[in-house]
Amino acid sequence: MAYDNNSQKIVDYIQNFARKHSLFVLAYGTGCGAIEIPPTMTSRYDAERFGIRGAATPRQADVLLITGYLATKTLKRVIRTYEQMQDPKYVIAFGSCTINGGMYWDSYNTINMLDKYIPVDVYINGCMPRPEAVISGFVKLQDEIQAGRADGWKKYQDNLEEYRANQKKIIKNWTMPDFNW
Amino acid sequence: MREKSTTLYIGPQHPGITGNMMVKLQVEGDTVVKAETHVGYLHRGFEKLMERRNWLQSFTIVCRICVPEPDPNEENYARAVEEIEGREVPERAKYIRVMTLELARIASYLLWYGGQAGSAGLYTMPQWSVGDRNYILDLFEDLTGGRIYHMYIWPGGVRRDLPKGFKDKALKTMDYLEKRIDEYDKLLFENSIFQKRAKGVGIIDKNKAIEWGVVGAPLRGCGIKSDVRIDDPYEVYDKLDFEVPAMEGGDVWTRALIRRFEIRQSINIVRQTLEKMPGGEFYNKIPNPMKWKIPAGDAYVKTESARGEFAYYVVSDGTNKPRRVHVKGPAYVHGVTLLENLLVGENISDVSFIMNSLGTCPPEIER
Amino acid sequence: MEDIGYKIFGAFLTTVLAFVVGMFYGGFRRKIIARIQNRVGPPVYQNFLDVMKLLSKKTAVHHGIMQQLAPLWLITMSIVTLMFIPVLKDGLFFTNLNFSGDIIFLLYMMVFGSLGMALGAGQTGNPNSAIGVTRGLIQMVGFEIPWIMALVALMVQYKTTSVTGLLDIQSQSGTWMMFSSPFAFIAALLAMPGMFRYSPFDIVGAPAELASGPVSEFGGKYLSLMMTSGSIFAFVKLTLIVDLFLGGASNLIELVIKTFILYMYPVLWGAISPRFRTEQAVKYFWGWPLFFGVIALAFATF
Amino acid sequence: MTDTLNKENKLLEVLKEEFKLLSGKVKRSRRVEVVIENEQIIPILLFAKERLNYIHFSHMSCVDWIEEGKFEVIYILWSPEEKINLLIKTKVAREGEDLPNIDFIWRQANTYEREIREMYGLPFDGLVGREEFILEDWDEIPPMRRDFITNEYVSETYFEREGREDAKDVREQILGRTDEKLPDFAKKYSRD
Repeated sequence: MAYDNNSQKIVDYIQNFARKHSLFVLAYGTGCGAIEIPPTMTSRYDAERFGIRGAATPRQADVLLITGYLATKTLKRVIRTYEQMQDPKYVIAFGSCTINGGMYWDSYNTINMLDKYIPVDVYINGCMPRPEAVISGFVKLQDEIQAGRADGWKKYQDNLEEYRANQKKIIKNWTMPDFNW
Repeated sequence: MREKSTTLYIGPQHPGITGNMMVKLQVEGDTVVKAETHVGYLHRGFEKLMERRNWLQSFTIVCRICVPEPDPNEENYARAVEEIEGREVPERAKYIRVMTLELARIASYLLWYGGQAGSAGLYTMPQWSVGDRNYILDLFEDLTGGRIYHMYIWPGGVRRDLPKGFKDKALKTMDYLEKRIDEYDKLLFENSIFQKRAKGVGIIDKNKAIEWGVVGAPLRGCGIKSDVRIDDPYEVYDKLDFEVPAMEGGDVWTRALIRRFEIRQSINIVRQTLEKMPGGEFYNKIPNPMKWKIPAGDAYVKTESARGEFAYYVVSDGTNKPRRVHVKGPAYVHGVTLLENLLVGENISDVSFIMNSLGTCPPEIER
Repeated sequence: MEDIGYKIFGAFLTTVLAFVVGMFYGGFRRKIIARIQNRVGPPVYQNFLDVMKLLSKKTAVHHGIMQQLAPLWLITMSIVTLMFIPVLKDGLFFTNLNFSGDIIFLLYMMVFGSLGMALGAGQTGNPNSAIGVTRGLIQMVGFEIPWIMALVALMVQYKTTSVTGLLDIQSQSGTWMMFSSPFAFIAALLAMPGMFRYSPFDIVGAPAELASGPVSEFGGKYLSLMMTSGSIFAFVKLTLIVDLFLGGASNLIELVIKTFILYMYPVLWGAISPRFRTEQAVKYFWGWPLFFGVIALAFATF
Repeated sequence: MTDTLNKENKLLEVLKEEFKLLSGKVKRSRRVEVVIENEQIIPILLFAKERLNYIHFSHMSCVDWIEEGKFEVIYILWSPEEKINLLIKTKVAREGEDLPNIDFIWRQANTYEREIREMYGLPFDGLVGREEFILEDWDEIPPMRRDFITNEYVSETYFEREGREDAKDVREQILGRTDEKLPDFAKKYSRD
């Protein structure tokens, strides 16, 4: 069986092409950004043109869209959800508050930097980002996937200890099952 | 033989939930026997943050409390501050405020159309109504510069005047929407399956409704005429001509009918404000916000938002920062005690349906 | 020997045809619904990309043997059912393995796939799946009764239990079954949306109620198999109804036209209706569809 | 103006006759405020509900007056007939005292009380309900108390992205301006 670089490249290309054009977004409105998701999905902006559609459960989803700030209580659920998703999975963080805390930088209950807790592939800034910005974020993610650079899920596997340490710093009562592939 | 009951979690990650909250259900067969609301997934500690920010900085925060309809928050906060300080608001600003509030109400109802129909599985309706909601957001963008968060109604008036040509554009949008709402009626209200789903589901007891703390459209759907716009008129609502509906029934269907009626009333009010709006100043200038001190005192103000009464309790201790800003959204009661009561005895299919008809919006509960 | 070669090649061709046509129908469905909803919608080939992507996903969920077998079971049953349906009236490749008792056999096979799915979904331990399965079985009881009545009426009326036999009768008499036994056709037509599980009968995987019901725990390759099997099965159902009531098809173009028109009926109904509750759905099926089923049966017997 | 406040004054009179009010005033039309000892909370709430028909419990809030060492708790009732909001205020010591539970009068008070118990650490006598309402695994002092400094907690707990500290400079800059008026944003950026 020839398993040289070229055939692998072709397989990768086809895989990435399919992955790029079919992004199932998990229906999880984690923050106030969830209000711009319906306009993005519906008639005026119609994200389904790009193959973006909603998925009801984490098992079926490819993209975890973190819509806005994460309260620590939600962070626990988000981590759990992220770990339930099947590889390859991508994270799009939405809004200024995921980047540096935004408006809520001094709030005792919201995290400030999302990429310390789960790997983030694309950030969309703004409060709120407009639907155009969201779509442009998705297009950026598609480009990254095609180029093979959207590998947050690999990063998570490789640096699991580091992420876990950060997560456990906030989530005091850690009762979740361990992450196993 | 007693059926074994199962625990079913709806949320926080669930397509049927409104926002980010969780309802823990005890289910026997298809029937809910016990419901428990779990909130706190969206807690940002706004009220704590406002203790650290001065009066004007707090104003940029309040609108983020409720996403579908931020304007009642801004208006409430601004009015509370004005009431404590005794600041006058120009007449034109009041009209602009009312117009903004009503536009926000329309936008919120359009979102509700989508949510209510979507939770019943009619996916064409959200596509239409949320798509048309963009036209209202366009108006907001012209007016304030922001689609979702406007930060427009501030203490002393509004932030900027109407842009050129706004009136024509707004009137045109209203005409368009009125036409579209007739089409929504054909799709949603004349649909026999929707009627079958909605009638007799999630009934609120009329005699208990006020005591339970029900407000807004759900209360009017019990046949009790109650609206902050008439009961405790604010801004210029007493000079405008509009009707507040009340229908007997108390189920999802009546609440839907109430909203269907009210969205037309709101369109009407927007037209009236645009017609009657006087000229003149649109804001009463505030001093340097870093040094702007409000005399000690407190105020309790409320606004009728699309989901019900939105109340603010603001306390000042005479410094340049608020002592306490307590926000009570309608969902604080609707989403916790009322929902827990209503869901008992209902079918699992109707959980999300009832939540949408009550307009449960978790950010109001935990802020 | 040559005959068997043709048969095997034909079976392969039929499967590919069913897959491609079913997938494209799914794509057209999404496109048409998108147009109704005032938007552009995904490209027609979107479903192929979805399946490809799902195949390329890693799968790391293990709930047990039955859960892993369920999608395979489902797709096997779809293809087996397909094998017993004459896709074309008298083509070389597409008549497949039908024999004299095959309507009864088909009735059994069409339920069998969902049964495997039910076992698999039950093993995932997700309460949503369990509730979804229960609902699915209840709904099946609902639509199967008028549907079986319609078919039994046909069998009684024409004294044959084979699809090819019914096809022959239709081509000999020159009229389609939908005209010669209208009540059976109406009953079958009213029961048909239940089989497709589009709105208003999407109570099994209702997103706002049960996340996605039985398939909640199935992702990646499992889901892709399910999607594939779903599109093959859609083709199966459409072809069967075309064969039984619309006089079958003598070439592929005729087949595609007939099945597509038939397919539009549940799709368009779905685009404008909300979802029934479980008991309302059963009530619906045991109302007019059952009534017409009974009339058809009476009409056939006397 | 006095004519329009008739209802409000009458309500105040009635309350003054029945109860020993610490103070009471009509704030504006439709707002009446009374201050009362915390032993009399249940009697006055029951009186207002049963006798005066203030059947709608609109709000319950708490303010931390750390300088006095007291919490002020406000109960706000609404009468659908009179259309008056009655604000009943009481003070309770920050430590060692508790307030009576009133969720047998209004079920929804339970939610407010649970929140106040969680956010202020103010216990209610006889309150039944899950301990955790909004927060999860919180082991600091209750966050809404004024001696809880949120930004210190944040800088200990969460990460801060570089560049965030700029905001502070701008603030001091504005504060340093004397006699300077606020830039006239409203006119500067209006489009006509």
